[in-house]
Amino acid sequence: MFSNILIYFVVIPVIMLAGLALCRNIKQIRAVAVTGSLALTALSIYLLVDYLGLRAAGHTEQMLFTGAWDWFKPLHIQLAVGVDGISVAMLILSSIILLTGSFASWKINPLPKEFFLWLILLSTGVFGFFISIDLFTMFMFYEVALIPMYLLIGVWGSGNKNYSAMKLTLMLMGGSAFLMLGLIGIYYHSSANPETLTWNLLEISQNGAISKGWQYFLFPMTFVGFGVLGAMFPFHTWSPDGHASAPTAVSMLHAGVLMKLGGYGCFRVAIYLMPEAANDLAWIFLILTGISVVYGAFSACVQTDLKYINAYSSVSHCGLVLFAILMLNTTAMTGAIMQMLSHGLMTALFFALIGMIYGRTHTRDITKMGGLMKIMPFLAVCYVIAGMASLGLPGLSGFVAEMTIFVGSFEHADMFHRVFTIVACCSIVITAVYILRVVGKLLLGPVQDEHHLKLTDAEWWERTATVTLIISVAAIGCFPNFFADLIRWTFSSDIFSVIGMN
Amino acid sequence: MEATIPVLILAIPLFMFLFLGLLGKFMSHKMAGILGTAGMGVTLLLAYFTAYVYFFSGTPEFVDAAGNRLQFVVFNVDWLQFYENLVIRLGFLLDPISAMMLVVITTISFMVHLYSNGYMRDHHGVYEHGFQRIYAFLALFSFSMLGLVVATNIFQMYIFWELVGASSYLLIGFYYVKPSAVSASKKAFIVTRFADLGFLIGILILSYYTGTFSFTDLTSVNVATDTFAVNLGTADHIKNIFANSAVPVFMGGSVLTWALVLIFMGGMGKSAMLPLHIWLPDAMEGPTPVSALIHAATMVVAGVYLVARLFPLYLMETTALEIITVVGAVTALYAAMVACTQLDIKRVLAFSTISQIAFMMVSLGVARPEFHEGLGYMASMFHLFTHAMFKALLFLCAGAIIHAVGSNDYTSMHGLRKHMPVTHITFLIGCLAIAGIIPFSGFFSKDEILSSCLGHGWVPYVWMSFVAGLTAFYMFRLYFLIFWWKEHKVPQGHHQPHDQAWPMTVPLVILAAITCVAGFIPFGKLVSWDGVSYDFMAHFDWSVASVSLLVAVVAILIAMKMYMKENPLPEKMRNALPALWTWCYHRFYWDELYMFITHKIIFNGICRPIAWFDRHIIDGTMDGFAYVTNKASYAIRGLQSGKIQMYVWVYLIGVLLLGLVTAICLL
Amino acid sequence: MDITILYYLVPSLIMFCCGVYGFITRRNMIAMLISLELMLNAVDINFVVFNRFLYPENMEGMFFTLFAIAIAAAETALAIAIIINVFRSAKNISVSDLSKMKH
Amino acid sequence: MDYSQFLAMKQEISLLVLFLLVFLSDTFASNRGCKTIGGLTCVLFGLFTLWGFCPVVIGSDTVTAFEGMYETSPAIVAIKNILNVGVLIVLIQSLKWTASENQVIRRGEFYELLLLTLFGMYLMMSGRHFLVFVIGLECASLPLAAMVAFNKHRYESHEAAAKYILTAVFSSAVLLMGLSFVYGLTGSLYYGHIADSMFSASTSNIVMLVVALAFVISGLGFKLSLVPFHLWTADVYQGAPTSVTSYLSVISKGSAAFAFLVILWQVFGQVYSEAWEWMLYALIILTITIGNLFAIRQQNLKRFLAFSSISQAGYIMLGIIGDNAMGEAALMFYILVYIFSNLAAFGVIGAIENNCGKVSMTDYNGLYKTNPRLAVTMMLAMFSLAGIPPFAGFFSKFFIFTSAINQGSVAIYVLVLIALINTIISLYYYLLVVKAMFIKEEDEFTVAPFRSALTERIGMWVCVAGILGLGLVSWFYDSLLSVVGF
Repeated sequence: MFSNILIYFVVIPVIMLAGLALCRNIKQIRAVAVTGSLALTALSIYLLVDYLGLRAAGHTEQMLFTGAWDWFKPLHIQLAVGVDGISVAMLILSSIILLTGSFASWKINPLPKEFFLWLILLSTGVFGFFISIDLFTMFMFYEVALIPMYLLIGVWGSGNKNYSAMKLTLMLMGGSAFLMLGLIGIYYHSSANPETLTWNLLEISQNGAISKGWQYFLFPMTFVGFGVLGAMFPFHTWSPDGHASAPTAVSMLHAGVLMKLGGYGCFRVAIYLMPEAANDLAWIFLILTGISVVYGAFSACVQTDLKYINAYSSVSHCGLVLFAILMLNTTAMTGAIMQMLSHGLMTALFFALIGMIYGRTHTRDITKMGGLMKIMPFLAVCYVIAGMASLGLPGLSGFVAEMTIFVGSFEHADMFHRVFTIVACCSIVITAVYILRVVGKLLLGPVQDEHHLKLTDAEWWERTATVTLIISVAAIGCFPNFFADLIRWTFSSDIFSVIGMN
Repeated sequence: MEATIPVLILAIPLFMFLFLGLLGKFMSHKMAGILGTAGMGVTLLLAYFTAYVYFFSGTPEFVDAAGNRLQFVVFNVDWLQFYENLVIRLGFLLDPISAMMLVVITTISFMVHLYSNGYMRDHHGVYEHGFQRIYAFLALFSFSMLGLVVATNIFQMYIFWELVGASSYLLIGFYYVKPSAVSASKKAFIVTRFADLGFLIGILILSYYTGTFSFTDLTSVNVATDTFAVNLGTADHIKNIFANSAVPVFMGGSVLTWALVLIFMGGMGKSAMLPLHIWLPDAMEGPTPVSALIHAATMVVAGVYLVARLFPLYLMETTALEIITVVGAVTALYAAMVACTQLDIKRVLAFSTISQIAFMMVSLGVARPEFHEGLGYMASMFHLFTHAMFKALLFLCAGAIIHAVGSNDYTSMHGLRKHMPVTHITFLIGCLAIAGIIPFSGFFSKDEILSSCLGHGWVPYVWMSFVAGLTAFYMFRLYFLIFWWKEHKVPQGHHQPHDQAWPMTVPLVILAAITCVAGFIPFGKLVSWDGVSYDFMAHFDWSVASVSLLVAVVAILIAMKMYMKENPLPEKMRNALPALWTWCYHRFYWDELYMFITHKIIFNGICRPIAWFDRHIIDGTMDGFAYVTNKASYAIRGLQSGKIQMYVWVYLIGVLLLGLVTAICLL
Repeated sequence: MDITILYYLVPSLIMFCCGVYGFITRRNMIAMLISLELMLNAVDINFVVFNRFLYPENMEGMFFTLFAIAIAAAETALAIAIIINVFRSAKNISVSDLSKMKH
Repeated sequence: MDYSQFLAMKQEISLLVLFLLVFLSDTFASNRGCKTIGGLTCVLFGLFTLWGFCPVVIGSDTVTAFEGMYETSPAIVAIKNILNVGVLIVLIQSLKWTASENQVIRRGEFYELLLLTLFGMYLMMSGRHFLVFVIGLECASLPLAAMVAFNKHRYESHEAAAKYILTAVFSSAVLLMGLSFVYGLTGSLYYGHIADSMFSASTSNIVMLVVALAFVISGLGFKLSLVPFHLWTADVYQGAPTSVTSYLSVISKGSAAFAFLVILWQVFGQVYSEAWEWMLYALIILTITIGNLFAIRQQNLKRFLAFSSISQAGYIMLGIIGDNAMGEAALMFYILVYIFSNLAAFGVIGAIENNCGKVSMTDYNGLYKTNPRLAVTMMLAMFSLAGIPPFAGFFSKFFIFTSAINQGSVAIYVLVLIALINTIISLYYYLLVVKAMFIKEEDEFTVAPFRSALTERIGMWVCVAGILGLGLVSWFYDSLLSVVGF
């Protein structure tokens, strides 16, 4: 079991938890957090290299590094792991964001130990989710990742935190209620022979035993279940409040990684296992996601709280992810995953910067701030870069992702898809509007509040966090083909032949 | 030709950007200025060399036996693959116009780099805050612009198109403490961004049907004599696609028309065509050298360049060309009229820029192979070249004047000719050129534009000639008001205005020199839409020339009469047609209109309601569930009354219901 | 006339209902206890009658009745004890006062 | 008659022996010596619990005795063992309380009554004849009334006891009425015979049977506190001493649930789909929803847990739907996990109550600052009850849903969906407790830091271990599934 590299993505966090439990002072806590997340990052990069090596060596299985160990044998529940390009990309994303997140919460108080314990528990869930290909374990890790949010927001949050924390937790749990029903339903239709029912994604997709009628019932269940976490209109309202109240690192991890669980699950479970239903019902969700793309962008234009602006832009960008996934063709779906990567990184960058600015000015209201470019040039420049990434400047990650999505979506020649693609394209203009609005009000112009004049620029750990993120954003933006190829492999496989996907 | 030099042409500015951007604050201002200028100088030399090799080396890869220019892809690397045939490549395409643009861009850019050394300090030689930053941004801009013109495929062009937009945003907002500068930069970015949306959709449509991004494939259309060495396969393919009846027709226009019009929309944005022109006058908030480089010479002609790039495609769908003509003509007149009334020196120049670009657009719009083998195409490229030179010259002069006087408003200037002779002469040369006085470069290019208009019909010819007259008039109004009108009196606490230090004057002189001689370049030999080189003097139409010359002279005389000596004539004029003057002065209220649309309609009419809807309806529903649950739990608390007998009642009712209901169901 | 089973069942049913009625209406806990006894006795009658009339071959019902009586006795004893306890602490045995804990 | 068949009921007999030992030692011990009775009981009961795990006791297959009046099988032994473990924890947790000065005069009564009720529950689960069942039922519920009234000096205790005994007798009267009809219709009280005679029964008889069945269900629903037979629960839980409450909430519920399962399937299995499937659906939905709705508003933690236990009972019922080993195993597993989670919660409540007599949720504000360990234990209990992974509650919930959906009809999907949506409400109120302890700032009412007694801590440690281990270690569920099966 421990010969499988993937297991260590869960083992390391668990070890970190143990280590944190023993920590006595803040120094040790930081040490554990940073070493652990560094180890995870290294591991994920090693995994990437290894994965590419195997693919180059001509391994053409759907998943690599697969392993399955019986857990609840009578129910055919296994601890089954395996990765393809998408999971690898997601693992890298998560580890990077965890690393930067622990840097960003360098001076967290009160109760730093508990904070990191919950944070690591959360990331345990995240990593576990991305490596597992058994529906049960997947779901278990999914919920492990959700619950810590409640305390992380409730205890360390700001503003209207009780309300937000409760709302976020309950809404996400509502999603997972549908999800659980959907998953159990899938289990009972996973195989024609009741003796060989299975939770294993790959086997289910191979059996293809889910009848169309049941797909029509189970697809919406699972898609909505995951879609709630993907901030799909109209189930997105947890996200603005939640993000606004959450502490920096949590916003980073949540918007950067946790919301990706939604998109990933929508693809990996809902569409991967029930392609016919996806093909027939996609239009409903296309309408919803298409709405949320422009809707989020428009409502971001009028917000005055930095975090609300960013939360709504996340709604818009994640809407684009689901939108592209539902296009059901290789290019668009590749774009969707790249958008996940890109949005994860840049929104984490955004939240990190917002947290740092908030930590100095103690306000997030853009009308109360101004001219920060003069006061804290480093943070301001980073913010501009993040903004440029988010409005899709070439050379940064946003552009490649969005372009891939648009080109892919445009492959559908019928009026419906065309119209919604063009609607989605409009979001790039609106994005520019609200990003520049923030940049103009917040960073440029004269200094609003002379108390801000004596504020300091970023400390070294903050610089580390932001620079790491910027570099990864630029890396995707400058060498997109590398990532595109990594991801595209999955879609170009034959699983989608059922719906005649190219 | 091997790829090293082209790569360097792109790499050096990029490197300078990163270098100055990251390490700029660790080096002295002077150092940064010198490094930046030097870097640009090297690029200049390399670009000149490349252009020289392309035009004059005569190697078979550039010129075929018949002496026709060929397109040559120096290198082309995959950047992002969508699927098999749809790939974004980053490459370097050499053909007449890109070579020409290399020269233009590097020249102006170098001049501006040099000029900024002087401009970006005050009279005591103290460097402005962020001096290194402007060099970094200039380098970034040069990189993006060069990348744009050498693009091998339309998506690469789009990429660098966005990059120039961003760098222009950064440069306009250079004085980021000034709110006006901030809003101007925002406006510029968003307006162009909106235009780029059209560009993007156009690209999507085009690439979907043609299945390619590459220019060499797209423009390989054998209309008359196909001489570009590209595969005819795609050419026919493209023609077939759009001939094909299966291709849907949307709102009357064929798909190709829509694609081309949308792409042109992108050009309208960058080239400030009506109605997307509003950002350019405000963009003058940036430092004057920047205006000279970006908003006069290079970036704003990107739209023209784009249309020229896809010209063969446009020839396939002349409806789009008609649209271009109309838009260009209207814009030209509009901008010229507005320019006649503005008081801010840079605004006048800005509007004249708009008007001149409109000239180029028109001449592209009217260009047809049937008439003088597409003279208009060559003319517009020629005008692009000459205009870049003299408009940059004018802007740099303006910069010198502003630097000397410390104000943009020329009511505070007047009679500077004694104080700043060099500036005076060079400015005059610029004015003569733009007015189209022989033998300055503007004369030739504008004349060809007019004759190609004539080739298209009388209406455009007359219209554009009138605009040309207006141009001469407002330029000389500007000239006389600055340098004559009345004696200059120095405001208190100001020093005497004087010519600037050599870094600022040298570029003026050089550009003035170019302006004087550029007209005699045999442009037709170098640039033509299909690479067939011809002698345009063969098409030179003396009647057209003399008429335009006459118009220009008359216009200048009127300007002289009105503005040379201080006199009440202008007042009289203004009072004669107050309405017209007011409308022109307020730029026909375009900005107000946009304010209304963006603010009242979009912001208050869409964004706010949506935000409200989100908070109160959607969020309200979610909270509503919680509220209802709570209410329910209060509503039923009476059930737990604490009275045993009540409990037993409920118990009994439960039992009986359970039993009887099922019993009834059974029966 | 011969005595059919109904002659026993109807009274037992009436008894049961009386018990229920009393239990629900009486305020005095002792009275409620008595009504409970009525209900239990009605059950006993049922068992005996069914056994006697329908299944005379074995004595199941009879035995059940015996046990039921015993249980009823035990319940009553315990209930009385508790009621006395309540009386000690509350100084009355009206069931209406027995609702301190609610909602 | 053949006396060897007494050997079938090893656990009952050994339990009686244990009871006698405790009783005698209580009777003859000196006033000083009687202080050790609690400890003695715990030790003896620990041994007894271990004895339950011996292969001899478990046996291999179903054994009946007394013409089928009594039956034991590995499954039944397993559920008994589960209950034993729970009882053991309850005993350990109640040591401190019974040793407190106003309880010490009672000497060992608490333990004796408790053991008796346990004996009754054994009979409830093992009885295959309604006489045995009824005796077990009464034997399980009557001593409980005495235990509820145990707190001599608290009025609530007496009120609770009175409510309990009166309603209990009423419900048993109704139950007996139902049984009398069953007897009248089928002529027998053996489970087996009744089931057989249902084949031959005419429709009208079936209808009568259904009405009778409603009476029987109500009797069991009372023990299990299903809505609408649940109204006594909250008051009794609140009034009774905490140890008794915890005993009521887990052990007697668990046994009743299992007995319910046995009776429904072995006696009325024939008329499942036509008669009581829908009854059960209605009961489940009502129970879960009403329980949740009431729990939202509760401030007194014992009352709060009463309502939460009501809705938990609803989830347990889901295990009965769908006649399969999976369901039975899921039900037993649920009971096991539920015992550990609930006892952890009651352990904390009891510890705090014994220390300063505070049971209101507002007293728990900022508990984490003052007593972190108790707070964490409580939080784990709440998460487990709410069904949050990786704690045991998640697994038990998941398995019970899976087993229910195995039944396969669309109706069951709807039912499970309703249950799942209810989990959101339940999560809400469980989080309220967590919020009080972790998020709210402490105020003057907050429990001051204190060190809980060793016994209490042992109890909590065991529970925490269970919460963490039962789910992740699949051995428990697998072994349960291996022994079940009718």
